Amino acid sequence: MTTVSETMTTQDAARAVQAKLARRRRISASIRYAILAGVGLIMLYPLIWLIGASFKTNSEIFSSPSFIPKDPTLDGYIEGWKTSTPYTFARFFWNTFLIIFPKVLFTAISATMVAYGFARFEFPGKKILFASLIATLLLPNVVTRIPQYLLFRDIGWLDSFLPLWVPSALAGDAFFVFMLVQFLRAVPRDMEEAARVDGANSLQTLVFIVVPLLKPAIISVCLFQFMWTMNDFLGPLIYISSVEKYPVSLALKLSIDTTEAFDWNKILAMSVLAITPALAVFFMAQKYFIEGISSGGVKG
Amino acid sequence: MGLAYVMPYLVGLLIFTAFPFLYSFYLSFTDYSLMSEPTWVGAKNYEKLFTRDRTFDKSLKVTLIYVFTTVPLKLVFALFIAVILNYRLKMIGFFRTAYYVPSILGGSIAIAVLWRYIFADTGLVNMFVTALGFEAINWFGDKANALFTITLLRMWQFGSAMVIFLAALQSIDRSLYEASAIDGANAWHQFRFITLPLITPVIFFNMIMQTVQAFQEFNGPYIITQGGPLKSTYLLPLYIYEKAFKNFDMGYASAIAWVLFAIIMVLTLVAFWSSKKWVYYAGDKRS
Amino acid sequence: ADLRMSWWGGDSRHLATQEALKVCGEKHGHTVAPEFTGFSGHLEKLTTQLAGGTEADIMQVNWPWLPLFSINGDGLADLNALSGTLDLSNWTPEQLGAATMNGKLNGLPVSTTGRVFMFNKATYDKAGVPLPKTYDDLVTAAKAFKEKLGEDYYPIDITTLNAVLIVSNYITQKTGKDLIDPATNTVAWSEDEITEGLNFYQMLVDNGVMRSWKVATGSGISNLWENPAWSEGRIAGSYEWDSTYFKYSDTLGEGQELVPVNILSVEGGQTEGVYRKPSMVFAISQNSENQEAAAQVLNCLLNEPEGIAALGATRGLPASKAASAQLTEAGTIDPILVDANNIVMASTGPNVSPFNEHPEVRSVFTDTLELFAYGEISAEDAADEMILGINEVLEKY
Amino acid sequence: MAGLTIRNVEKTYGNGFKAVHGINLDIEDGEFMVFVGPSGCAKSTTLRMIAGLETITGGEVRIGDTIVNDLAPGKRGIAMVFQNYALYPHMKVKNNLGFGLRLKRRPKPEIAEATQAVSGILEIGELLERLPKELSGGQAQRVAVGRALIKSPDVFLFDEPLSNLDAKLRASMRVRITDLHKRLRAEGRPATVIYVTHDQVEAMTMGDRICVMKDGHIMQVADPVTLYEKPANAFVAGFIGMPEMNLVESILDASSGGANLSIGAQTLDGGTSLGSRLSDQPSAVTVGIRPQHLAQVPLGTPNALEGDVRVIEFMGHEVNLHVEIEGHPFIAVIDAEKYDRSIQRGDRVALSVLIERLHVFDRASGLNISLGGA
Amino acid sequence: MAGLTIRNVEKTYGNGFKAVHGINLDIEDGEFMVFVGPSGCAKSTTLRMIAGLETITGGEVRIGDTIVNDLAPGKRGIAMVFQNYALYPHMKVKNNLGFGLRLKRRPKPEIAEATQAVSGILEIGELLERLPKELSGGQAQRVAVGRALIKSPDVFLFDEPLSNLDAKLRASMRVRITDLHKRLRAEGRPATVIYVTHDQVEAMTMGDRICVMKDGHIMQVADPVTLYEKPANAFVAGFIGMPEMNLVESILDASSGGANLSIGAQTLDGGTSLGSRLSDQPSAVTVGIRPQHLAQVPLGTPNALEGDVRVIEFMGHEVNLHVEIEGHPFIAVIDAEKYDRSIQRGDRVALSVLIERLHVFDRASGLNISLGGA
Ligand SMILES: Nc1ncnc2c1ncn2[C@@H]1O[C@H](COP(=O)(O)OP(=O)(O)OP(=O)(O)O)[C@@H](O)[C@H]1O
Ligand SMILES: Nc1ncnc2c1ncn2[C@@H]1O[C@H](COP(=O)(O)OP(=O)(O)OP(=O)(O)O)[C@@H](O)[C@H]1O
Ligand SMILES: [Mg+2]
Ligand SMILES: [Mg+2]
Repeated sequence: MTTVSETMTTQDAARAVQAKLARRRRISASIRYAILAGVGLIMLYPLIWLIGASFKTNSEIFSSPSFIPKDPTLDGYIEGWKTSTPYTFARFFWNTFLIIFPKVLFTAISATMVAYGFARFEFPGKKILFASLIATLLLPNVVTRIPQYLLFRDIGWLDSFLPLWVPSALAGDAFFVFMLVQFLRAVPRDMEEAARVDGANSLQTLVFIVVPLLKPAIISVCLFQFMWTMNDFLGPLIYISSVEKYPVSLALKLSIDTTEAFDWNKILAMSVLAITPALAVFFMAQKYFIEGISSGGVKG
Repeated sequence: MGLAYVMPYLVGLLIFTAFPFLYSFYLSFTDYSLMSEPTWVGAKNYEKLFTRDRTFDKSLKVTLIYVFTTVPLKLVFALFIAVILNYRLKMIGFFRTAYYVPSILGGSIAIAVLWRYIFADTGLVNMFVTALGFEAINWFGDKANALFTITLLRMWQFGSAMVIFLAALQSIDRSLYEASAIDGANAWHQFRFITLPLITPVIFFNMIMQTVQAFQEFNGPYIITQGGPLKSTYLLPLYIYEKAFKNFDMGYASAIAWVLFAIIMVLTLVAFWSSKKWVYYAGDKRS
Repeated sequence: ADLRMSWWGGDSRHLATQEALKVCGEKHGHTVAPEFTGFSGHLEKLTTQLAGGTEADIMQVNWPWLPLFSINGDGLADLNALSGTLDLSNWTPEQLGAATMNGKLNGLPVSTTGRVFMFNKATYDKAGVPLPKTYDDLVTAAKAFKEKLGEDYYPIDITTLNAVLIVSNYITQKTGKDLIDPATNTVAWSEDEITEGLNFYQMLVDNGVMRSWKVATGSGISNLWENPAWSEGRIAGSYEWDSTYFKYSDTLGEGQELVPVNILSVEGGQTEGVYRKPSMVFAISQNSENQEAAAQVLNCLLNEPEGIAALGATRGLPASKAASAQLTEAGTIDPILVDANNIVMASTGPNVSPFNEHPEVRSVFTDTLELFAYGEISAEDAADEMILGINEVLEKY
Repeated sequence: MAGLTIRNVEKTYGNGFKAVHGINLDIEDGEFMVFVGPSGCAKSTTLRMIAGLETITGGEVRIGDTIVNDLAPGKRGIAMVFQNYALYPHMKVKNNLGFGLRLKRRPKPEIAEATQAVSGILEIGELLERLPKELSGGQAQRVAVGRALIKSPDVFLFDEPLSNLDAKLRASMRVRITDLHKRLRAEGRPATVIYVTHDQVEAMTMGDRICVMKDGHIMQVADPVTLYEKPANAFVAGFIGMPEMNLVESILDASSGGANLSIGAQTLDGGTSLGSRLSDQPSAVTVGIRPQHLAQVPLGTPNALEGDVRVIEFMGHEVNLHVEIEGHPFIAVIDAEKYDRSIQRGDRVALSVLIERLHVFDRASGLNISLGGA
Repeated sequence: MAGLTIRNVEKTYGNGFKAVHGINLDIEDGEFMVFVGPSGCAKSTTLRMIAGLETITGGEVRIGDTIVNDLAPGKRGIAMVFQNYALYPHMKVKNNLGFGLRLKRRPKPEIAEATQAVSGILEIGELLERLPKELSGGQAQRVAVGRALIKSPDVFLFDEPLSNLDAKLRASMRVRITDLHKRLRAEGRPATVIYVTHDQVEAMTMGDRICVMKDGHIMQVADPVTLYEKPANAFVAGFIGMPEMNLVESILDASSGGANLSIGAQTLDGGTSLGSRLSDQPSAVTVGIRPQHLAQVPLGTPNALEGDVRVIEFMGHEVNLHVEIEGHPFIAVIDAEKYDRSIQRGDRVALSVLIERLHVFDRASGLNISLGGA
């Protein structure tokens, strides 16, 4: 009898421990969410403000710190969309796309290739070449701007999209190359070796093995290139002079003349629009960071 | 073989990068007002820079302070958030996007306006500060504080470092967490002894890149404090920019840029050299 | 011919200019491709283009940029050579002189602008003081404000650039000289004079006439018109370009009224010390293959009825007599702007050298003043440093 | 107190695959339990659930008196050797070994000492300064074992810890592990061991008991001798023993009091002892004869099975004779010293059967029906 | 034509460790060569050099007539099974299998067919749609084997391909691989196989020849029977055979024409046949006796060794008797049917030795000196 009740109590105790654990888990989960949401709010604050303000009237924007417009108006969007040029914003989005598409695509391809070359092969001059890659990152580009401009002038690429993406397509963004090199060096070679034995040449190994394994990193590269190109203002400003070729980033600042009064709500409204693709793209891409291809491959 | 893969880079280097790069080096030995041809002046720019330019000294000091506070803070913060956002939680996609938002906003003009609002004398931050019973802080007007607002701005835009960390966290073999769990590792131990060492290649990358970017920080102080007050946020890139595009002294600007280049280069070399001790590359050749 | 014209500005200016180009192009049988941006970055763009020799045929150039682009007068086309096409008689010699570099006319002033005082009448009324006429009135007003309205009420706002200009104005009134002596191209003011000016600034701060430099910077809001203290009338005045009147009046709250007034005077002043200059000029590229055609279009924009009508007042009150007359007649321009401009035009003062706005000169002035304002250096040292610094810059030219 | 109780434990993987179907098992404190079973039968899965690495989707696991279903792996007092080693790639061997102790904040000298001791046992003393990627497969496996040993936990979980070692080393490791286990028991701090292996020798010599699994079910749990001599069902019979037991379909005729088992056209007479145990049993059966219980006899010997030699495998001290009898493949293991070397592939031979050691299984259920009450 | 020639091949790793010391080996076209040796003896390293995955730091490797030292792995006409599987983690099993063919641009239906065929052989048909992380250890290993088989290359390199499989599956896989090899040979497109294993049975049954390695040296290359019956040295003798050969230091006295081998206080008389072969040899020798060549005899039997029973291992059909003789551990394997079950741990027993099968090794060089001219 005693043994029975003893086991009963131990079982009860076990249950109690279980319940306690479960409770603790729930609490820790809610704490995690609370922190996430709290900090998240700080992160989102400007976006919310921006969206709110884009529906405000011009005079309300600075006079009231509240997010919610007193009497919301779509004017900012409607007027902003029309622009002060013969074109609507659609045109500028299209131009941005014409730059972003080849740029992102070829950056991903070339950066991956070059990173693969650096991370997985030995060849004469590799050290120096890699050093040059890093070096190009270190010089403030203010001072290369003019020489670069002269260069593209001589090639005859001014007022075209080419200066904006061709250098990137030739792995000109050392940032990405360096990043992929670091990622690649962290990936064990086993799978590549297997592929080599399977008869893959190095290019096939790259395409079929390395690229899938590097997927999260390559997606980051695309994301960054997308965002940065979207936001890049100085490049288009300098190389593009025809209004019909303006990308969004340039069009956004088209009406801002600090010496004059200008319509903030238009600008904010268009800023909101300009951010939207980036937000959407990021939201769609982030799921690749949920579960990459658990690299260990096999478990027992 | 490897050479074939780095060919695109080599071509790009020769066509697009090498000339501007070297040309700017040449310019640093010239007097070049942009509107007329550069004239060779030898090391004069450098000489002035090192001997008579108090602005440079001051700016360099500010830059160093900025770099060495911003980079560690930002890295730690980005990594911390990345680790949290690596969990499989509900709505994780939303949170990740939310946390990336500041970086998407990037150089958007709204940021400048907003940041000034947040740190204004009656702004959000001071509302907190006074609510906690302290005296309101003069963020932009006090030279001791202004730089910190820029640092915070950059920390707040930790998104790209975070994304890179996230991508790296993905590539860690799960079975190592299992093994360590059995070894009795708690979450902190796993982070310290498994996660951290295994993402050292990417930590290293982020460290280098953040340092480089911090040394080249321009937008933050430019749009928010314009270098002031009392040049307390007058980072070197601002100075270079001003020399180049306001004073039209491209030769001198180039000289400053190359000195900055040399400083970053030295730091980078030190980092690369030290990385042999603390960065683990699973994929480097066995032999 | 196929021409290009570049400018910066806001929406209304963009629309008007495109229209004007169409009109003038058609009139003279040219096509003019517009290239326009906002203000930010425009200098870089223009500079890069000039360095590359790829600038547009017609350019809108900020007046202070002239010495940068064309210190010897040959960075831009000499419009005197095109005087056959351009009707230069629409400008006063003074106006043309301001756009002349090294004897070469590098641009045609589009409008003339200057600083005027503007006060919020409602606040002054509440405090029961009249709008100031002299700097001393400001001190009086400040006392009344603090007593009647509260510690955070100020009769005027003078920080950063405004501080530089007010100090300049004070010294100029006192000495009758511009900062820079055109003859020697050195600082015209003596150390004592500058010291006095600085002490004057400090006196204003001490009397609560305006926010101190530090407090103003700490407000976080760099544009006065965005500041709630401005819209609510707690800061009840400023010293601004006449053409920006609406920027400041637009954001004022209900019942407030902004009034431009004559330049405040200093006791024993020798002149009103007006700060007046061309706001911007239209220039023609030195590299243009069609300078003649460009001049035709330019003339149309500034002097011919079609162009004038199309451009309107989107670049302020036109400097060209023909344009000014046509627009005044048509009533295109708000009378208050005319008032403000009249104040500028009617005031006296020595010629303002473009070097006043040379970026390095400006930085020396501003930075030193800031140091002084923060109490980092004494007025004497500041004055000394200013003279040394500015002269060093000027030496190069 | 670290016995283990497994109650109705189930595992369904994320892709819907049900790997473990409600198993029950009690392992006593200090017992050495061996898991065997075909590849993919869920040995690792079970082990990983015990370790806390895989969520338990049904039932409960208790270690000692605690239900551990939701306890963190580190808190269960276990150590584990992984089938794929899972060494920390960035740590030298010595740090791999010492990691568990380091986490417990043991003093450095103590860790160093324990590392030395363990590396001595496992003969990896020279490898302490290497990184895992500089190890051979077998060396890596030994380090993995060392990582478990060093922790002296209550429960050891070994997942095929010796599969990559050569016979000699394996034999010595086997002895060392059993010795260690016995020593701990003798010292009064017994460690419970669960040991997954596919090696018959390990299973038979190391385990106090063996648990035979198949497709996520437990087929039999018993000590090695019982398992070998009295397999509960045809699966266990076939799985335990090397070469595997000859299992052949047969028709049982126990009507005569004896037990006649027909194999094709030939018939085996099981005698009355077997007959008495097999009365009342269905006639569709499977007969099981261990290869070692077949002996080569002259052709024509009564109650012997005849067939054609298909393959002759020379194994050193013995010979495996693959013989096809009535279309069924049989293997006979014959002592090399007694083996007639003149026999050729294709020859006809006769094989006598050690009737006392013959098993009969119900063909439908697979259960051993020849065990009787004995 | 895909024989293999290995000439003075050396391997020094980046950390300065010399893993392979100038080995020489000829493997004929279509030969099945087994590599065995203790853990860490450089089997994998050698294989990896042949595959082209490890740079050869000295000597040359020829496949057919081509020196392949600098040829890309994919161009060598080889397929390899890796010790750690190295499956492509992002590809389903079927794509892992088909990858090699896909690279060769074989048509889709052909690939599908080949995949089916191979997965049939390896019993992994149900796993084709899974990712590697959803496989058990044994399943993953089979997929790795499948990836090699499907390519029908000239040379197969297998690195412990069956180490994670249970005995039964392993036996059947073993047969399937040998069958495949034979079938290819019969069909006139022989495939050369190099097969690393630590499994004696695999080594003895599969290989045409066996290459025994130790510390980066080749100790002996011979067919299984020769290796077992005439080991060239003590290392091979000890390594081949299960349980391992009893090797004990001894003093040889061949002066009388016979051969007296003293083991501690006891002496074995080798007789004149052995004596004649051992004259002129040094007296410091090692005597080798296989456990199977020891038989339990009554105490007092002449020319038998006496000792105390330390451990008794029941192995099913036989029993391993661990006996300590003159302080040396001996193992005797005794047929379970003949084994006296009354013997207990600690009992004293006598073991007779099969003198004709006894080996004598020079203690200094380790060479077998008892082979004579025979
Ligand atoms: N993550 C998973 N998702 C789906 N099925 C899985 C997963 N892991 C294992 N399985 C399946 O569960 C079954 C049991 O796997 P487990 O690893 O436990 O086998 P095992 O007995 O250890 O086999 P082995 O001896 O081959 O290692 C196998 O059929 C396997 O394919
Ligand atoms: N990358 C490396 N750097 C240094 N030493 C290494 C490296 N890889 C292997 N070794 C060493 O070389 C020797 C041979 O290794 P190898 O992997 O060839 O052994 P193996 O015969 O395959 O052993 P096992 O049967 O355990 O797999 C071992 O001592 C190992 O420690
Ligand atoms: Mg397993
Ligand atoms: Mg190996």
